[in-house]
Amino acid sequence: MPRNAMSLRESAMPEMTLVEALNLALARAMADDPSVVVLGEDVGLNGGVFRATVGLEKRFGSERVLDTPLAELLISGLCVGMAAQGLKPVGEIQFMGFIYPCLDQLVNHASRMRNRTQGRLTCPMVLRAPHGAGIRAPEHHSESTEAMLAHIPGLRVVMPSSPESAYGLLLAAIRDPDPVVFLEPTRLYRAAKGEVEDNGEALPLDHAFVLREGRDITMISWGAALKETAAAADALSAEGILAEVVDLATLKPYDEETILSSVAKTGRCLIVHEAARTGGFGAEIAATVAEHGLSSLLAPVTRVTGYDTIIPMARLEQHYMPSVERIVTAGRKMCQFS
Amino acid sequence: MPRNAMSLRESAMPEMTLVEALNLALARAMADDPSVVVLGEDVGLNGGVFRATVGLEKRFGSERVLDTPLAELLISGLCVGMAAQGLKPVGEIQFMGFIYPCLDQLVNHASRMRNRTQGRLTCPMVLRAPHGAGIRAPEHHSESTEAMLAHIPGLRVVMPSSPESAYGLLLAAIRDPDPVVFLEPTRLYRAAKGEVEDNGEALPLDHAFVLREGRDITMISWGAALKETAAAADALSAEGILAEVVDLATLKPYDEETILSSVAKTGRCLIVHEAARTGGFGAEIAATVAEHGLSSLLAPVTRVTGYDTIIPMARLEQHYMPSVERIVTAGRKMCQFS
Amino acid sequence: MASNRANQELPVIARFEVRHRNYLAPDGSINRPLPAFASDARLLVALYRSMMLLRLFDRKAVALQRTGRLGTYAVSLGQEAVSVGIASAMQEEDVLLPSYRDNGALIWRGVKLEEILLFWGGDERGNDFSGPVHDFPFCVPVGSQAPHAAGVAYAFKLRKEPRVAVCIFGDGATSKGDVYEAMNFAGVHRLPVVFVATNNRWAISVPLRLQTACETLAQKAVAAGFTGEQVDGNDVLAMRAAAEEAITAARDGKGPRFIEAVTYRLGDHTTSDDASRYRSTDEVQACWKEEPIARLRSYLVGQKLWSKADEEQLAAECNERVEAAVERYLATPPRPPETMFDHLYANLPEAYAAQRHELAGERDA
Amino acid sequence: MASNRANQELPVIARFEVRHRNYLAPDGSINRPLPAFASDARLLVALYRSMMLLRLFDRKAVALQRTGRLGTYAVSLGQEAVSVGIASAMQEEDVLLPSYRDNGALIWRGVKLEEILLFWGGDERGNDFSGPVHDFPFCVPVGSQAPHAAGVAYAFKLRKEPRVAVCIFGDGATSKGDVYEAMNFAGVHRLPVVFVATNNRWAISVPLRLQTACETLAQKAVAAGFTGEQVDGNDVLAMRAAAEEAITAARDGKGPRFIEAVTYRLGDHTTSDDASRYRSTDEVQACWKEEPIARLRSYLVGQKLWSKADEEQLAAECNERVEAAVERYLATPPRPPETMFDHLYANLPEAYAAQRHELAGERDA
Ligand SMILES: Cc1ncc(C[n+]2csc(CCOP(=O)(O)OP(=O)(O)O)c2C)c(N)n1
Ligand SMILES: Cc1ncc(C[n+]2csc(CCOP(=O)(O)OP(=O)(O)O)c2C)c(N)n1
Ligand SMILES: [Mg+2]
Ligand SMILES: [Mg+2]
Repeated sequence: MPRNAMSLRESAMPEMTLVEALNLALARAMADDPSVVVLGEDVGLNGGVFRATVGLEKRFGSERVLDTPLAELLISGLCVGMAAQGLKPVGEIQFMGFIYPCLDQLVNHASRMRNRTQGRLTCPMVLRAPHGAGIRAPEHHSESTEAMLAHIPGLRVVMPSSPESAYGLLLAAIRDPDPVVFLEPTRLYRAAKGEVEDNGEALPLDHAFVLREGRDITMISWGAALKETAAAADALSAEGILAEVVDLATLKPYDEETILSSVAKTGRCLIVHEAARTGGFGAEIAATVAEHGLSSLLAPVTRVTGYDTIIPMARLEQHYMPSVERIVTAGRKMCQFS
Repeated sequence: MPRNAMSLRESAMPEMTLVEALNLALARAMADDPSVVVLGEDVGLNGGVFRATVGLEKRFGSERVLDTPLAELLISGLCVGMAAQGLKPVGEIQFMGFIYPCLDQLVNHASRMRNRTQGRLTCPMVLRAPHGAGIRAPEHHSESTEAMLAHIPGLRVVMPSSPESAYGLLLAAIRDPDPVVFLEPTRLYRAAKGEVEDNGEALPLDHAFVLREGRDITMISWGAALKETAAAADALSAEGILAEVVDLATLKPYDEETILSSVAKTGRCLIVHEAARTGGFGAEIAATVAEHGLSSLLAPVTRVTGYDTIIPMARLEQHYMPSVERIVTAGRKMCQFS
Repeated sequence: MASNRANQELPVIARFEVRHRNYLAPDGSINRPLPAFASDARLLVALYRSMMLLRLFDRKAVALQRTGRLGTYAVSLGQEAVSVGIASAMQEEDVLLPSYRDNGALIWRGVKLEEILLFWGGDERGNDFSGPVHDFPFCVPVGSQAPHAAGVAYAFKLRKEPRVAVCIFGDGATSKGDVYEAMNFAGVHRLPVVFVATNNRWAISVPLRLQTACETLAQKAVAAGFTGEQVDGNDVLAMRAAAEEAITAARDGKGPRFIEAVTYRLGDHTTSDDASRYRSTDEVQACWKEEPIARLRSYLVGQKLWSKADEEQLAAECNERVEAAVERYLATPPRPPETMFDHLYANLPEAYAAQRHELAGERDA
Repeated sequence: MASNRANQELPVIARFEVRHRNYLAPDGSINRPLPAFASDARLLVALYRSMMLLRLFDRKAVALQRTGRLGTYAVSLGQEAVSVGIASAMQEEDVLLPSYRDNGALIWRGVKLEEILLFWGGDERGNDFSGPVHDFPFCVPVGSQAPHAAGVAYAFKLRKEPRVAVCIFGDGATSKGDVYEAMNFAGVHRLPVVFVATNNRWAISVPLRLQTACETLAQKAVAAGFTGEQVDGNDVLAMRAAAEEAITAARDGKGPRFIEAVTYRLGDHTTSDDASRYRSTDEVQACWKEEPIARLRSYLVGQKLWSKADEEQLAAECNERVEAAVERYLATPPRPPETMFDHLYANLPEAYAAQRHELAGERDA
């Protein structure tokens, strides 16, 4: 897929949802490579609570598509052990709010197995989890704490935003020889549709994708929030403000070059993420621009983010997440700045 | 203590080490308030592996100074339960590298107990842990991952850098009605000395402290790295560059105002931290300056940090941590910028 | 096998056993002498009424969810005896640490139906409930409340208060290290805490045999150094008796206990689940024969403590109570958006006041 | 008490027991018929030599630490029989997952002494060792390697390889949820894995009674649905026999086993510790009478398999081997700073190449 060709827009051809694209990628990876193993709670017969693994157990057997006991620490630790033995485990954490028990394994083992053994043992594992709010889910089901993970050296953090990128990036994550946390946008699982060819082609990791070229402002986002970001770009274009939309896609390590060159062109950097603002990954992008792109800035770097509070339950969640309106307002203000 | 009076320098009067100051604060807090309970591995008879709790068990009894089983998740979870019952638990995690099993409790419970119950239950707990490298400790004993914690709404993250701030901030943390993670600079435990009066006075939380006033450049740091930052400021002053040194002290929530007004004065912002660069808390400071202090900047915001790799074991750790030389070089370069 | 024989010749240095408790057979007949409280007819009727209210409330909640007026909801269908039986043995000053499926216990302890609806409707005010002020809210991250229970019990012990923490979780939760760590600690300090595993044989789609190789969950307590008992969780008398015994022992300083309540989840896991994907109708049908409400009803009717008229009146009462609660729930407007910052900290730090302002639409920059 | 009596009348539905294994008494006499391998004199001598090498190596490592030439170090003093006994029962193709105190096992499996010194000297190259390539390095975060062991064993089972994962950890580690979760999973899938808890009665300063209320650690396996056995960890024959039996059973598809090895840490926790702060000399002195090396020596001497001359020759050999390793260790210069980026990822991402450059002092902008 050409670097700039991805889009959240609908196509005229038959489409599939983002979660179906993930399922397709998993099936493809398992068919291609017998060392790929899927494990997690309810991933077997039930096909995952979001149906991402549906059909896999039937096709590949319950030894390769494994319902684990209810224990996230275990899931991540099993992945480390399996990976060190040459399997390619793809663990599923049912919601990102339950990923925290995995952090010890991710920080102390998965991310440093290769480095601490000087390459003797490696950790080619993927840990998948849905992130983000917007589906009126219960408490603890709406987390976007990717920044905590993107701070961990040795790990990769990947966040697709469309069916196409979900397919290509998941294949890339599974084939990658190092550990990848793969965070999927819950509210786009079924809402995002696109044409996905099951061609087995992986997308590159550590590449940001320019979803839309622009002139006046660079809007950088990832995961679920790209939906509102793209809509805001549409709205701004109606006002004559041409926004360049960048899908960061891989947060760790991330593609500084694409960001800096886009900001060099537009002179404005607007970052949108659903996570709480303070210490969110938007800070890293802003810092990079402040360090290496300062001279090209025509307006202050701006972040539109979730608020610095506990993400509220369903009744208020829409007020928490960055809305199209908040993004448009911020973008407009930046373009009026001089 | 006046806001600007703290110093890492030696005083002419009798001194105590940073870890002794912590011990003093713990003893004071326990004497003042019978609901304060200390718990952790080896905190009892052994007085803690760094001796921070020495003497407390003898004085306050083993029910209030409690050796727990070897289980960090448990320690943090016990704190939540105790705190909800009106105790003021002070948990000790032996090294920051072992704090990750606590994250689930910190994110999903401690930080949101008050908010999710709308104030019905609260969580006045403190979780102490030593952070940072530089004492030739074994693997996993040199972590500085404060950024992961400082992203969590509802939590406070406090990092003292001197005996005085250790005493005053720990008292503040224990008295605070909300959960606080308190990260202590391992390599300053005994190396940092200062005069500490046991007057029971807490320092304010969410306040940054200007340790040294300056004109040309603002140097912001926290925790262990303040030692090298202060030394770099000395070295720069010998070259005629007057650095203002800010001890961030509380990372969550942090004192934007002090940072922005200092940068407004000096026009230059240099951030120093020991943690890995990408997604470190320096990014948040840089982002804030890029958002709200852009117009005053005379040079790009600059971060001098640990490298984006696994912190190496003893033989290379000195090369990993920000050295005085790296800080001086960066500061000098910023002041030459125009 | 030689090596096995060798092992069998080694001396035994420790022995453990798990006992099973049941009084009422599925048809309401009695299997063994009843506990003392069973002579209190009012109590038995109260237990019955409470289970019935829960079942009718659940039915209504599902209807609300299906019509878009409630979020995801987890019914107790078939498990009513567990949470009701446990709660009925607690004192007001004890502390309950429930999981998300323990409505029965919350209601028994005074939480209002509309508060439960508010929670599942996505409003944090449901957690600021009318039950005992120190009771914990529903715990969604499975098993993570177990260490809290140990902490609460430690506080009781430290302050020499004769109170007990009661922590309820599912069979799935017994696979979590949280639960094990908490139980092990409770054992060390002989804390006044009772752990209850509601073994409904499924954790969403994962059957018990994939959760653990243990023949009973009760034996999990062996690893924590105290006693576990298996109880027929469809027999509310057994639940109440086991809970009473365990809570009394804990209150008397005799340390923690573990109760495995064997029951069955007759409904879907939650309203987001479709259990027919992973288990057979036959299995569910068979378990309907064991369910707790019919069982107690048979007993009460047999004892002439309950009549058809009572049943009709109860249904009417319950429905009325439920409808009134639903009305109050639906009439509760969402709180203003900026209140999401309230109770974030005791005092909102300056750093976030601006964000609260922005949310309030008071951008008076 | 009435309620207790009531409970005692309930039917027992499951029973468990823990057995204890010992052959050699502290004086080297025999308590029960020896296992078959004990007739292999060369093996017995090899076990003895290995324990002795470990003890002398430890002594030297401490001396290096005291003189600033090694970092923190954890001796095996008094526990030599555990790691040596276990490793001696493993096949090369099995996978060892040790904790930081299991030098005995690593050395038996071919890790060079200088590699161990490199690790404790603060050099990651010590983990790229000469032992079996799939063996795990020392695990410092206590208990966190247990889930890896289950994952490794799962891979063996999936690929139908007749290999076994062997995971060793301390009594402290048995309090960690990691260990429990891993054991529980191993039980479910009857994985080829053996868990060994080295119960040296202390976790730094925390005595066993504050770690758990269990009378044996072996009973922890009851919660995972398989068998645990308590072994005299100062009797290398018992350790070897128990390990052999457990590993063979695991290899034969009979599922996991748990071994509690009861021993005593005669030394400080590590060179950073001062055990006299928290335990009495009397306790330590008493335990010296139980230690494993003298015990096996007495037996060997009694069997005329070992002489004073052998002993002297062994000491000389070991010292020579240790000194040579120390020399090689001290002669190994630190690796260049920029290599801290090597093996961070399979291919260093562009994003970090500049940092590596900076470190290399090759700032060619
Ligand atoms: C830590 C955690 N992991 C996953 C989930 C998602 N989840 C919710 S309920 C559930 C199954 C729980 O099973 P069990 O403990 O048996 O309780 P039951 O629902 O049967 O009452 C799962 C996996 C969760 N809430 N918390
Ligand atoms: C998770 C974790 N917490 C704390 C520590 C610090 N620590 C190192 S060893 C130790 C005690 C371990 O005791 P035990 O498991 O009995 O092993 P032993 O040292 O006695 O061999 C502690 C607390 C650690 N390494 N890992
Ligand atoms: Mg269940
Ligand atoms: Mg020990």
